[in-house]
Amino acid sequence: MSVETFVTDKAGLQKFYEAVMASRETYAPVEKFGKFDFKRVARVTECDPESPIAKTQSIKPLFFPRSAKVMKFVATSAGTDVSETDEDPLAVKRAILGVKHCDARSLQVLDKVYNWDYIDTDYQKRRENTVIISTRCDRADTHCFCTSLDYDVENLDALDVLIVNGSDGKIYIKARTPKGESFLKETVTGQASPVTDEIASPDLKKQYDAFAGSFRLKMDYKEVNAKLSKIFDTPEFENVSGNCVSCNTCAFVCPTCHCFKISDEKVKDTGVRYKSYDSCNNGYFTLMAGGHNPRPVKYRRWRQRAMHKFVYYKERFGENLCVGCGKCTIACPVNISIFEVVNQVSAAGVQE
Amino acid sequence: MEAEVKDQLVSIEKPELIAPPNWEPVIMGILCNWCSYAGSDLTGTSRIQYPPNIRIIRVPCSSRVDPWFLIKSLQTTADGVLVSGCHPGDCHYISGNYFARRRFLVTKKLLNFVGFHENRIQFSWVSAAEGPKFAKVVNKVTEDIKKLGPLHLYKKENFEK
Amino acid sequence: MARVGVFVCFCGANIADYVDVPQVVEEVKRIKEVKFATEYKYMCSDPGQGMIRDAIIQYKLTSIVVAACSPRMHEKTFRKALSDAGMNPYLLEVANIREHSSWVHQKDKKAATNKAMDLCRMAVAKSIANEQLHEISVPVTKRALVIGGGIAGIQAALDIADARIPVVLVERSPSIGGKMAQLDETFPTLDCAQCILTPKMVDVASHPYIELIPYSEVIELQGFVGNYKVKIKKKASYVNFKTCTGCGACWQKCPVKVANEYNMGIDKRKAIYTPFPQAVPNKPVIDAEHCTMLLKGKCGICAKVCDKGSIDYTMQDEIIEREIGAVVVATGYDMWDPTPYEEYGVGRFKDIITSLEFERMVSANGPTNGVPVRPSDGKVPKNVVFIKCVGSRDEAKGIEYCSKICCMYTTKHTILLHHKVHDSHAYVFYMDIRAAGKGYEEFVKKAQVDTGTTYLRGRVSKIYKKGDKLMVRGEDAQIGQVVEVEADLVVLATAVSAPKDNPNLARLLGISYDKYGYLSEAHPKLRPVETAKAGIFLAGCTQAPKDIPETVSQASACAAKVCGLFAGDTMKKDPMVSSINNEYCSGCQNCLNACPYGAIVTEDVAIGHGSKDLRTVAKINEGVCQGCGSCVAICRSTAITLAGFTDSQIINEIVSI
Amino acid sequence: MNYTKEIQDIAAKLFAEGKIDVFVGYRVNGFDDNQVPVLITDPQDVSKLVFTDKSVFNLVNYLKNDHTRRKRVGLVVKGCDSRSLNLMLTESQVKRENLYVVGICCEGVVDEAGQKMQNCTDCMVPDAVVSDELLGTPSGSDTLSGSYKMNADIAMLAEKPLTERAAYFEEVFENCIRCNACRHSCPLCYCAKCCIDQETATLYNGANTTSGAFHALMTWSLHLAGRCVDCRNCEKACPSHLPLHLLHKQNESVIYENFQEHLAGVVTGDRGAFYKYSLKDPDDFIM
Repeated sequence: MSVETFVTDKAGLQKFYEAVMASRETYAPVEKFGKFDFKRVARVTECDPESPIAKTQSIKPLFFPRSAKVMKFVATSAGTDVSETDEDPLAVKRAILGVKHCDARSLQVLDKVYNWDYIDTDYQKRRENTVIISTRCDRADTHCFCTSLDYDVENLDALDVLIVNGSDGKIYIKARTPKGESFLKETVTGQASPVTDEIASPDLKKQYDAFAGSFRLKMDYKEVNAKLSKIFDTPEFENVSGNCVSCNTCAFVCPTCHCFKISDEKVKDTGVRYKSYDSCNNGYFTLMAGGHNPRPVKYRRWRQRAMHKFVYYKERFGENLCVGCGKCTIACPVNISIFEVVNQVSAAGVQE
Repeated sequence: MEAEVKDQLVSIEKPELIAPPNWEPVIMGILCNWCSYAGSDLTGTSRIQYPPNIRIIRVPCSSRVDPWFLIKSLQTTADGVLVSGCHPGDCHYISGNYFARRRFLVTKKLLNFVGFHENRIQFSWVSAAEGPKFAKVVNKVTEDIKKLGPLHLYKKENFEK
Repeated sequence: MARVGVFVCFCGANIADYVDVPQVVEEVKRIKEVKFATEYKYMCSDPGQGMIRDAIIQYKLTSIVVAACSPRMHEKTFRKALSDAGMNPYLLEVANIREHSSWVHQKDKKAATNKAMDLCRMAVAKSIANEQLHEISVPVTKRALVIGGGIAGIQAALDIADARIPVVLVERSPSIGGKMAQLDETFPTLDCAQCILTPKMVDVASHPYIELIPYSEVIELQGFVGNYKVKIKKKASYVNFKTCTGCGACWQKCPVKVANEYNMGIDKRKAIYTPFPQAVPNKPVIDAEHCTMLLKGKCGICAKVCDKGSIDYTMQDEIIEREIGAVVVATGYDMWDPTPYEEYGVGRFKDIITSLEFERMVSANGPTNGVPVRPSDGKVPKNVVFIKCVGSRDEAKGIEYCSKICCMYTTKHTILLHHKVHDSHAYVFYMDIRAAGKGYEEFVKKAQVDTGTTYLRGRVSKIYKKGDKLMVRGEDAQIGQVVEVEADLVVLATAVSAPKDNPNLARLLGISYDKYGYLSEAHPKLRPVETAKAGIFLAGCTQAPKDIPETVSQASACAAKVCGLFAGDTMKKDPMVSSINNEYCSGCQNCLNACPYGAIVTEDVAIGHGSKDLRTVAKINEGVCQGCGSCVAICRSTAITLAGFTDSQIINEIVSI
Repeated sequence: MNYTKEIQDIAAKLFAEGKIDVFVGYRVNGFDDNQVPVLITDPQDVSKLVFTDKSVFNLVNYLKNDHTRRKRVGLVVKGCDSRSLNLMLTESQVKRENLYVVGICCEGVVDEAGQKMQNCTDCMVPDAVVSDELLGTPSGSDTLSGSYKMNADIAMLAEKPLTERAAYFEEVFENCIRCNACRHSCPLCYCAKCCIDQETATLYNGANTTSGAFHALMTWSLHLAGRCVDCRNCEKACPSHLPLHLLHKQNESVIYENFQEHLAGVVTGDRGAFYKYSLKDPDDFIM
C-alpha cells in the first residue's frame, strides 16, 4: 500500500484544517459548557481538534445519531402515507477532525454489528462518505486502557488520516487508508511538502513507549474474557454495582453501545418515527408487554453490561465491545469503572 | 421594499425568523368547566365578538392543568396559551385554583426565564357571569401574541440534530 | 382502531349562517379515524338524534363527536342518544362550534369556519382516547347522624325522622335544647322561647325514628357518603337512665354547689343535676368534676336517697358505634368572651354583664325570677346602657364579621327591661342598626317608640366607676360630641363566636372551617348547607351567625338534602372520577394534601407479578371523589388518571390542530 | 473539615451493635483524591470510609435504591443532603426508624478542581437538619428566615435580553443527550415510573431532539420546584456539563420570593410548595 505522507508545521496544519473545511462538510470537537462535542464547523477557530480526551464526547452520534428519524408518516382518511425522511444530513461527503484513536476503533467494532444479519445502509453510507482525521495520542488519561485490548493503536486502519507531532517540531500528515490517501491528494495543497519515507525515526518509537508507559490501567483482556465467561452467577456483580445509581449515562456516552428504542411523535396528521439511544442499565429496558422483566434488579443489568462488552460480543464477532476509552467512568457520577468491574468480578469469581 | 420589510412580523424570541404573510397566531385556551367555560359560553350567547385565534379546551378545574399542557402546547401547535379559572374563593372545588395559581406563576416565570416572552403564557380569572370579560381577555391575549410574532422556540418541526 | 362519527349541526341558522358547515364536514372527513361525517339542521331534534343512532349501528362507530352548541347545553341529550343506540354514553364528545365560534365570529365566516374545523378536530382527537365509563353506584346506609341538640339539630332530626329515616342525635350536654332553651322571649314576635321549643324537645324524645344520645360526643368518623361509621363517646352519667324516674330527690339533697351554667353562673346548681327543669331527657347526671363521692370517695348521699337505686358511681364512659349515611352538623355557637375590652372594665366592674346574663335575669325561670338586678348590690337598675358590637365588627379584637343577631336581641332587651322595670331608661350605643328580616325593622321602630330608649350612634371608649354608678363615655357621632351616660347596669351585646371545638370537630369529620372556626359550606350561594365532603351538611350557627328562623330553615334544608340522598337504595354518581395506577404510584402522598374532599387514602398493596412486597400507595374513594383533577396535576408520576379528562385526551386535543 | 475518624467509629459501633445492615458513606476513589460513595455491608470495610470536603455526592440518592430500600441504613448527610432526606421522610419514601443518620455541620465541599462549589458558597442550611448524631459545630444560621441569597447566575441571566436567554437555553437543550442521568442521580426523583417515560404515543417525547430535551428538562424542573435542595447531584452527573441548577434555582427564587415559603426540606413534614397554597399568594399576574 502506497502511503502518502506530508510534512508541515503548526501554521501549515491550521491551513490543512482550513482546506479540509473548505473541501467538504467538517465536524470537529466544539466546546460547550466545558465539554467537547463533535459539531459542524466552518472555521478552525470554532473548534479544537486536539481537545482533551477526557472532555470529549464520542463520535458515535455522527454515525448512529442520538435520535434518528426512521420515517415520516401522514395519516388521513385517504390512508397512511409513509415516506422516507428528508435526506440524511450525515450521509454527505464529510470529514471529522480531532477523532481520538479509541473513537475510531469503536467504528470498527460497530461495523461488525451493522454489517451482520441486517445491513444498516444509513450507517454504511455515513461510514463510506466520512474521512476520519486524527492526531496521534501521546498520553493516556486516567481512565484510558485501550492498549490493554487487542488492537494495535499505532497501526489503526480505522483512521483515514493520522497527524503525528514529530519531536523536531515538524508535523506529519499521514494517509492510512486509500480513502485517506485520495482525500489528502485532493486537499493538501502547497502548505505541506510530501515526504517519501515512512516516518520511522527513533523519536517516534520513544514517543510511543512514553505513551504506552503512561497507562495507569493495564490488564490481560484474554484472561478476563476467559474468566468472565464462566462466572455468570457470581455474587460479585452485586458488590461491584452497589453504588451504581442506574443513571444510564455510561451507555449514552459509550462509543460502542448501540441499543435503541423506537418512538413516534405526532402532531395533527403528520408524525415522525424516531430511533433513539437506550440503555440496558435502565430498569425498564427489558420490561415486556406482559409485565415480565428478566432483569428487574440492578446487578443483573450490570452483569448484562459487563458480559455483553467482554463476553457475548466477543463470542459472536470476535471483538470486545469495549475500546478502553474510559468515557463511561468519566461520565459516571460515582466513577464506576468498567475496567475495575470486569477485573474485580473475574478475580473474585475465580477465587470461589 | 424597505417599508415592506419593516411591516413583516418577526418572532420576538428569534428575530431572524420572519412570519409568513397573513400569519395568524394560534392560542390554546384551557378553561375550567364551572366558571371560565361557562363565561365563554355567555360571551357566545351575548354575541360579543372576539378574535378567532383561540382554541378552547375544557377541563373540570384550573387545578387539573398540568404545566405540561402549557409546555406541550407551546412546543407543538400554539403561539401562546391562556389558562382561565374561577376567581379566588369561587372555585367549584373549593381550593383548586389556589393550587393552580402557584403552579402558574412558577411555570410562567420559568418559561420566561428560558426565553419565552411572558405574554405567551397568560392567565385569567373569568367567572360564569363575565362574558364581556372573557371577550376582553381574549382580545388582549390575541393582540399581545400578534405583536410577538410566531413562536419558533422548540417547535417540533424546527429541530434537526 | 377508533371509528369516529362526526355530526355537525346547523342549529337552524345559528351556526350555518356564520360557519360553512359542509366545508367543516369535508374537513373532518379527512381525519383518519373519522368513518362517518354528516350535517343536519338540528342535531338535538328527534330526527337528528335518530341519525346518530342509525350511524352508530351502520358504521360500527366507536365514538361520537357532535359539533353543535355548548356541551353544557346538550351533552346529556346526546349521551342519551348514544345510550339508546346501545353505546356507552361517555364515548361522546361535543365540539362547541356555536358559543365558541359562530356566535362570536359573526363578521368573518372564513375564520369562524376554520375555527370550527379545529374545534371538531380537537373533539375527534379527544374522543379517540375516550373510554367506556359507567355511572358509579354507591350503596347507602339510610340513617342520619345529627351532631348537636340545639334548635338546629332538633329541627333537622325531626324533619328527617318524619320522613321515616332513622336519626341518631348526639348532644354533648345532659339535655337537648341548646342556646334557645336559655332565651326568655324571641324577637320579633316576643314568643316565649320555652313555649315553642319544649314541645319539639319532647317530640324528639318520643319519636320512634330518633335515637337520642345525650351527654356524649362524636370521636371518630370513617367512610364516605352513604357509608359512614361513627364512634360516639357516651360520657358516664353515673345515673342509670333506665331506672331513674327523674324524681329529683338526689339533687335536692346533694350538698355540693356549683355555678349554674344554664343561668350563666348567676346562681348555683348541685353536683348531681338536671340542667333545667324542662330538660330532655329529664334525668340527672353527676358532675364528676365536683362530686365529692367521685373525687374523694366520701358522701354518697344521692345513692342513699335514690329509692330506685339508679346511682352507679362505677359507671364508665361508653363507646357507641353506628353506621350512618349522612351527617348534619349543628353545633351552634359560643358567646364571645368580652375580656379583651379592658377599656370597658370587663372583669373589674361587677355591674357590667353580657347580654346572655341579662337574658337569664329577665327570664321568668331565671335566677332572679325575671327581674334584672345589679350583680354588685342586688338593686334593680334604673339606667341601663346597652353596648352593641362588643367584639363584632371589630378587627382589633379579632372578629371582623357582624354577629347578625345582636341588633335584634338588644332591641328585645330594651323591651324586656321596659316590661320588667317600668321606670327604667335604656341607652343603646350602636354602630348601625341592622334589622333585615321579616318584621324586624317594624319591631325595632316600635320598640324605640314604646320604650323611649335613647339610641346613641358611636363606640364606647371608656367605662369608669363613679360612686356606685358606672360612667359610660362614648362618642355620639350624630352630634359629633363625646357623651357620658350614668348607668346602673351595663349590658354588652357580645359577639357570636364559633364553638371552640369546631376546628377539632372539622378535622375529625374531614371538613374545612374558616379562620374564625365556623365550618365551611361547599359553595356560599348555591350549596350553603352542604360541606365540601359529600354527605355532611351544616345547620345553624356552626356555619355562621344566624337567627332562629334562619337556623330552622337551614336545618330543614339539611333534612331535605339528607332525604334526597337517601331516596334510592344506591346513589348514582358521575363516573368522571380519579383512579390510581398502583404500579406508577410512588406513595408520596402529596395528592392527599391536594384533595379538598379527603377522597384519597393510602393502602398497602403488592405490586408486580406474584410479588409479595407490599408498597404503600394512594387509593381513591370514588364515592367521595368529585372529579376536580387537582390530584392528577399534582401527581408527578402520572399515576392518577381522571376519567373523561385524561392526559391522553387533553394532549390529543392540543396536538390535533 | 475531616470527620473520617468519627464516621469510621460510628459505623463500626453501629455494626457491632447490630443496628444497621448497610452503611452508606464515601471512600477515596483510588486513582485520585476525589471520593465516591460506598455501600458498606461488611464491618471490616469501615476503614474505607472517609469524610472531607471532597465528599460531594448526595448519599440520600441511595435510599431510593433496591440495595437499601428495605434495610436498616446508616448514612452520612450534609446540610443539603439532609434536606432531601427530610423530603423523602415527608413523602413517605423512607422510614425514619430504619435509618441512622450521621449529620454533618458542613463547611462546604469542593469540586474536582478544588474550587468551593457554588451551592456551598450560597448555602443557607449548612447544618444537617435531620440527624441522630451531629458532627462538627453548628453554624447557628437561621434556616427558616435567613435572607435568601439570589443565585448569581440567575441574576445575571435575568438581566439579559430575551433573545439572548432564548439562544443560551436553546444551546443548553441542544447539548442534552437525554441520558436521564440527572433524574437518576437526584434523590427526589424516586417515582416508580417517570412521567417522561410514558409510552402513550402522543404523550411521549422520548426522542433526543432539542424540543424533546426541552420538554423533559422543563417537566423535570417543575416536578422538583419547591423540592430541589440544590445538592447539584444532577449537575455532577450530567455528561454534557449542562448548567441544570439554573432551572432549579430559578424556580426556587420565584417560590421563595412569592410564596413566603422557606427552603425545601428544612422542616420535617413540610411538603413542597406545589402541594399547599396560601390565600395571600400573588394574584397580580392573572387577568
